[in-house]
Amino acid sequence: MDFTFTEEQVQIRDSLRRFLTETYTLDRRRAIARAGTGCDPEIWRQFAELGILGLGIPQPLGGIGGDAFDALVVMEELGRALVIEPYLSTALVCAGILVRAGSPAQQQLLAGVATGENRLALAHDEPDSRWRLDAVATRATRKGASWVLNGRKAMVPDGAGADHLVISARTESGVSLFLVPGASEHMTRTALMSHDGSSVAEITLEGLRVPADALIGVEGGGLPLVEAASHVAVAGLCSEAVGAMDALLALTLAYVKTRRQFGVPIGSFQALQHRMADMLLHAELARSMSYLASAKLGVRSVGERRRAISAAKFLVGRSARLVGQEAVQIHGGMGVSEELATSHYFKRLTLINASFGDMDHHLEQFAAATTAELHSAALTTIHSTPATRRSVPDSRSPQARPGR
Amino acid sequence: MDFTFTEEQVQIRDSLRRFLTETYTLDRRRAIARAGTGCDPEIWRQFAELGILGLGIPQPLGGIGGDAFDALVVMEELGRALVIEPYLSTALVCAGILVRAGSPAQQQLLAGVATGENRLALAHDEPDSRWRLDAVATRATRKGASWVLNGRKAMVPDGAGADHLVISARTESGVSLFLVPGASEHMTRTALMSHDGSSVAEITLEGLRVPADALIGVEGGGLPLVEAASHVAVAGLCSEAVGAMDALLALTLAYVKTRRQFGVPIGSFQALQHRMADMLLHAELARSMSYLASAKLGVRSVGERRRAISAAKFLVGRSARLVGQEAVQIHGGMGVSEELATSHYFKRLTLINASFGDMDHHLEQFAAATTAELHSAALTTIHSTPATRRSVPDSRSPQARPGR
Amino acid sequence: MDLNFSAEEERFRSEVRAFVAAKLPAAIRDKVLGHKRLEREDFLTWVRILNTRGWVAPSWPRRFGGQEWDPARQLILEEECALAGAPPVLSFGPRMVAPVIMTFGNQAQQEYFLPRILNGEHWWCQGYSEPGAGSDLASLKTRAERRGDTYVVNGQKTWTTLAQYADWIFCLVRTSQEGRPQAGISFLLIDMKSPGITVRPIVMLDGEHEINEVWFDNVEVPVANRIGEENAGWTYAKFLLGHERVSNAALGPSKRALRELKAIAAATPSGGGRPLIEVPRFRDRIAEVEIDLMALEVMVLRVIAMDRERHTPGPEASLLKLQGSQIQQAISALAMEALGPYAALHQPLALSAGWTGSSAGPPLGLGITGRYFNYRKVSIYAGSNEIQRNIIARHMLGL
Amino acid sequence: MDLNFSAEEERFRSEVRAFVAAKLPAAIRDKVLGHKRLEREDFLTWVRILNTRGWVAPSWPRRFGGQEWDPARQLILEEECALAGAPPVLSFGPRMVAPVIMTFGNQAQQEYFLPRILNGEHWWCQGYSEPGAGSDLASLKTRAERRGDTYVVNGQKTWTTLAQYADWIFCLVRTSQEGRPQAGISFLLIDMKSPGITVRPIVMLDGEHEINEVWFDNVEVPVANRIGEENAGWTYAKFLLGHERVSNAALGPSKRALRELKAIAAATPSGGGRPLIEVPRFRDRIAEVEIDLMALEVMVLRVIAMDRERHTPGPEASLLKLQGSQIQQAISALAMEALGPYAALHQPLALSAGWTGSSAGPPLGLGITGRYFNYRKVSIYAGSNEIQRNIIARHMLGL
Repeated sequence: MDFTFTEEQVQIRDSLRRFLTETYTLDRRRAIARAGTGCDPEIWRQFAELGILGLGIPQPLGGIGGDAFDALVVMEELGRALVIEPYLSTALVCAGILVRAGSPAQQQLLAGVATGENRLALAHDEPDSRWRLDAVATRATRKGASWVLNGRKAMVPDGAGADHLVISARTESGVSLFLVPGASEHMTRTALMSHDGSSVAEITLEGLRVPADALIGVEGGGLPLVEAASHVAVAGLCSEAVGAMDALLALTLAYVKTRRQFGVPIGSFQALQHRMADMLLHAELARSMSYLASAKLGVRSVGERRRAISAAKFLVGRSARLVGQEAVQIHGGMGVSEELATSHYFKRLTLINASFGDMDHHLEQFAAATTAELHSAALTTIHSTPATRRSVPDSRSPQARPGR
Repeated sequence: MDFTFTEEQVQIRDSLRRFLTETYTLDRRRAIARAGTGCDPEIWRQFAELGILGLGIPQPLGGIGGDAFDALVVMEELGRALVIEPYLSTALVCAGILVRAGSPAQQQLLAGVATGENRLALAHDEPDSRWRLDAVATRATRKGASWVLNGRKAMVPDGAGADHLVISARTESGVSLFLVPGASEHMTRTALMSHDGSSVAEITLEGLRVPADALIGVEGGGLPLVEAASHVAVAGLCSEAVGAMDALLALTLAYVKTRRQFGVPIGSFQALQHRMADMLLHAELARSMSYLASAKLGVRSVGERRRAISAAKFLVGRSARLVGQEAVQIHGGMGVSEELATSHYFKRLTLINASFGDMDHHLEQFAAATTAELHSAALTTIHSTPATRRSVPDSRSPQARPGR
Repeated sequence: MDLNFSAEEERFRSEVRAFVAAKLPAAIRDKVLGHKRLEREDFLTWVRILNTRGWVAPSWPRRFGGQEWDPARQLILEEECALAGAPPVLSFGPRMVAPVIMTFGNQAQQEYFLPRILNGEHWWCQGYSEPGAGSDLASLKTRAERRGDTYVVNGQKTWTTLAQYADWIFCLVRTSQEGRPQAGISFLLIDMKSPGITVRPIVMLDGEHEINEVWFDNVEVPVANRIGEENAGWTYAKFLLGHERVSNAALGPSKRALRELKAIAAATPSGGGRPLIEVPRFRDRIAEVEIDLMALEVMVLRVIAMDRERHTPGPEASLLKLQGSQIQQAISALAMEALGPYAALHQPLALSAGWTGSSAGPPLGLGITGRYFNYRKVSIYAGSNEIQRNIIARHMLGL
Repeated sequence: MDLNFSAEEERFRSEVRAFVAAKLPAAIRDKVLGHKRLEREDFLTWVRILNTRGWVAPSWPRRFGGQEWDPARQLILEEECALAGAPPVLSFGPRMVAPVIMTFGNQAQQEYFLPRILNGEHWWCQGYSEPGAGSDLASLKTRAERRGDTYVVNGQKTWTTLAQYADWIFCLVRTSQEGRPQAGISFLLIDMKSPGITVRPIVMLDGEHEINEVWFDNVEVPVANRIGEENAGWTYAKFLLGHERVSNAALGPSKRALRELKAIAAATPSGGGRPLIEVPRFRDRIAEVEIDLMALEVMVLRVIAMDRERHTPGPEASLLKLQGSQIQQAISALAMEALGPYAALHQPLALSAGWTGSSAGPPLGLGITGRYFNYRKVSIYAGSNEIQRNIIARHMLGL
């Protein structure tokens, strides 16, 4: 057991935090949101320079390699600074899919991801899928040496701005993934704004034709890849939420220590003190679960991974709601104005809950994954069976560090 | 609209409260509980004298008649005084069944109920029924001019002490009710203690033979009678809970005003003040719903009645849990001792929730009853349709006052 | 004990329903039900329509143009209007400043201002809160210096709802530094067109412009526009806060929101072939808030009855505000959750009246998340829920 | 970052598991798992068994008979014992008074008392709370007057857990009225067989006798039984309260209770042919508390790691106590709810060791509701949750 971060992780954290504190001000963020693209080229370039864009990519593929806790450190900082940029989508989720299953030709893109030249987006969810990974209605049919894709993809993070898309579609043997250039004929990408300032896209595929080598991995093998990617996304979102909660709690503390009412700082009111104690408790529970989620990303047992991921997303969502709502309430009128960062944290925390499955969704997933082990004699909560207790990094997973 | 009680109701309330305050002390209550019968003959005699035992029985049948709000007034006082005696079971639930559907011969018992000579108990629930009214596995088969009953009844309030039982059993045409003397051969009544000091019974029927005229109402017509009786019971329990919450809140207020810590009364701590404000809010919401439940007892529409009854039981259960738990917590060590009334109120409030359907049960019932009206254009919550808006007393209901 | 409205009241409900069905312009109704932005003229159009029946402020005394309705009728009117999708009649004029003018104003003030509230000529806004004086109102700093027949007002008010539309503002200002903070406050009526007034928008967390800062830079206000005595404004301010009872429960708006929530949940596929409204855990939560709304409705009726009996409003209004705001927030949260991933969509352009394009996402989704964000305000404004709990503890529990 | 126990620790877990499986008497295990009353001898038997392995207080320093375990090992031991149905090793001796004796006691006290804690010869109880001094401990009134080599103690302690079994009590007593209330307190070790001590049972809300009043009527206590300096007892008392960390989270007991809850819900018909555990709304609630327990476990490990790194316990223990007690209460409530109508059954006779009859109601139902009632205590004792929130606000938030 060891809850310390490595020296490298501390370095990443400190340099990223310094950069974001100096550069990523609330006004800069507002400007990025107003631009509607959800990504500032200058910020993105600096991300590349800081090395974080290559964190999910092994060195031989042009990245710098990194494990789940490196990603956790970065995501916490992005959450703390309310970063809009599609880091998670490109550098962890999509890069992870290509690292794991991309052909050598496809993996050539990854060097560009690390340098910031290429952005990738995962076009998987559909209008009626409501976070169910297997609800893919988009179809890909073989036409000679090509595939022809028809369907609709919904709420794709960075879907309009990405240079390449990973698109899921149902083929004869199941769900398959395709790597497609962002600017393709017979594909319409409509950029939409999210309440948190980021950009999402609705994508319509009407006879989009892609070559046979656009297939990622084997035909019908898409679902496990998407599930693994969604687990990476959830762990990342949990860490982001933890960073955001840290910052929001600090803002709220600073506010109650200076804001005076009836002649005293409002932080001296016991009713507020007790509620802020609960905010801290829930923020710390969330941190605990974000650690657990990242720790479990690499275990072999899918059931164990699902349990931890869904437990973390549920609990973090609950904490995020409590901490966000209470922070706004304690700020009073200032909390509902756009002027302070408070409301922006609140909104981002709210939307994290609606991203990659909300509390209800993950409670359902957790309960389903748990039912099976009902009759096991000695139930332990973190560790489901002795055989899977050690987190053995999967050599194919994006968390492995082949370069080190 | 009128939220005042009649002069008669105020009289009932005042005289009953005076009697209980003087007589039904916590020590007296302890003694009654210790005796294990759940009913003190002297108290019961006085109930008869106060006239409350005849409240659910029309004058021509030997009672004094009364409506749902008379019953509400009495139940609130019984709740306030933590009365163990099986008043609800005999005087409202079972008397109501006989008033509504009993044969003239069976109704002869009612005069004895009003005078306190006869106690009745409803033996309906079974070991696996979990409050579902239609889950009757006990069977009654015709044998010549008799019925033979076999089965098990569970958690029957006052089941061991009652002079007569109303037993439900499945016959060829559905669920039927039978009126059976308490001391019958081939029936075993095991008295058990409840955590609130009252007496419940497990009842085993092994070839219990009853004559044809033991049938209450028509064969197969038992379920609507049991449902109406359960609605009376729920409304009564809601009122009882409101009385208990009133008393518990008053106890807690008195405690925080006198108990000192760190040199000041603990009632001056804002965190406690805010929690007690919530206790009051929830107690008042419960009172509102207990009024609604009683008001709806007499409406013709079964759907409207079910909705109101389940809504009330759910909300009152939620209030009772919050008020009970908070009262104990605020009392600290004193709250978990048997010495103060606090813990007894808490226990009774807890068990009211488990009686005639808990929160989950009634939320399910409510949602089911509500789904149908989904597409109605203008939803109003209290009033489901204009046609059923006025509570028209059902002349067959125990709430009607034929004698006036 | 009788929880029903009288036959007379039920007839009145039908009358209101028919009136609103006939007279509410469809364009306005569609904006309200579709969560689109309402403009000044939308509110005022509806006020003028209501005024044809004397329904803008029917609870006013007859001598001021009212009909002396009791709160039950007022409740029925508000509820039916809300359910049908009418814009709210804002409280600032009819239910906030008007009772103050009626009770403490002079005849000239009554004759000038009251009719103009009824006919929609004057839009009022409220100048209570300041940057340093929210819940602790007595610490306000905006000051008015007397110069002959004129006050010169300097300072800043904030959180001023829809001040951008307002013709008049009623203000608490400091006219004396002596004594307790409450002692030196006066109550002024100020023409928003006065030189020296600047209205600066405060963008709210949903991106909308609903509240403002109002700055006063040597604004001259005739002494004739002072209500009652100088330095006695705290009394009038408290009187005003003691009003606003039934509306605080937000019964009508919450019923409309519940109806909408059910419609959204019924139209939302949950996977597995069932609409979301049939998924037990979601259905349970809708059921719980519906039950809460039933209880709140009975509470409102009880409080109306209590007030009627004792002829004066009691502290129970705080229970209504507290629970009413919690229900509003609960419903708005459920509606947002029902949208699932689409909760993230922000389409500010589609909220405008001029918008002709189609919005993305589910048909009933527009404005739902924005409302969730916006509704954080309901537990903060008009006396935060912390203040309400303080009032309950002090005035109902004696703590 | 590594959330796993080491291979060494996992081997140790297997060792504990095997030991408990082999050595825990079935009769005692059945009482624990069946919620039956435990008697003095049940606790002590298990202490003696543990002592054969040096596992009564293995975190003690070696020179006092301990093994200097770190908290992780202690956690594993406690968890495995709890899961297997062993009685708890009560804190009063090994984890409360012992650290005080080790740190502030003299050699004679250490040599006399410590071995007798390990071998189960001395059962300790805690004399802190008084009727007027619960959360506000410094206001205690029990006084000790010095007469030569003896203190004469008069007063009353209360909420004294299992004092009816105890051989010794450690007490805070007032030895001076001067200065701040904290300044005049001393820490005495008192033989429960001393003349003048009366133990009076306090029946708890579940009808059980677990706590007591302890009365002191001119009880003579040798000055040699005072810990450290006269009037310096407050320091020792606070030191003691700063201990008790991992156990406060109640991880092991809650895991056992969760396992039991699932067993009850799986055995309970819900109607419609499904067991209760498959009813979504009930299954959801079990899932939520299971997730809470996962988070609490990681929190415990984090706090252990923090303490290890800074070599001193921090205020995070309050988070563990707060959340640990809430989880205990949540699980006990769910288990009671699972029983449905049978939650009402009270069968005190069936809780006795001597009982040979069968109990009524569902097989796993015995003692479940009693535990729900009894567990209201866990948010009250050992520093109420209000006190914990005060500590968090002051020491972690700087408020």
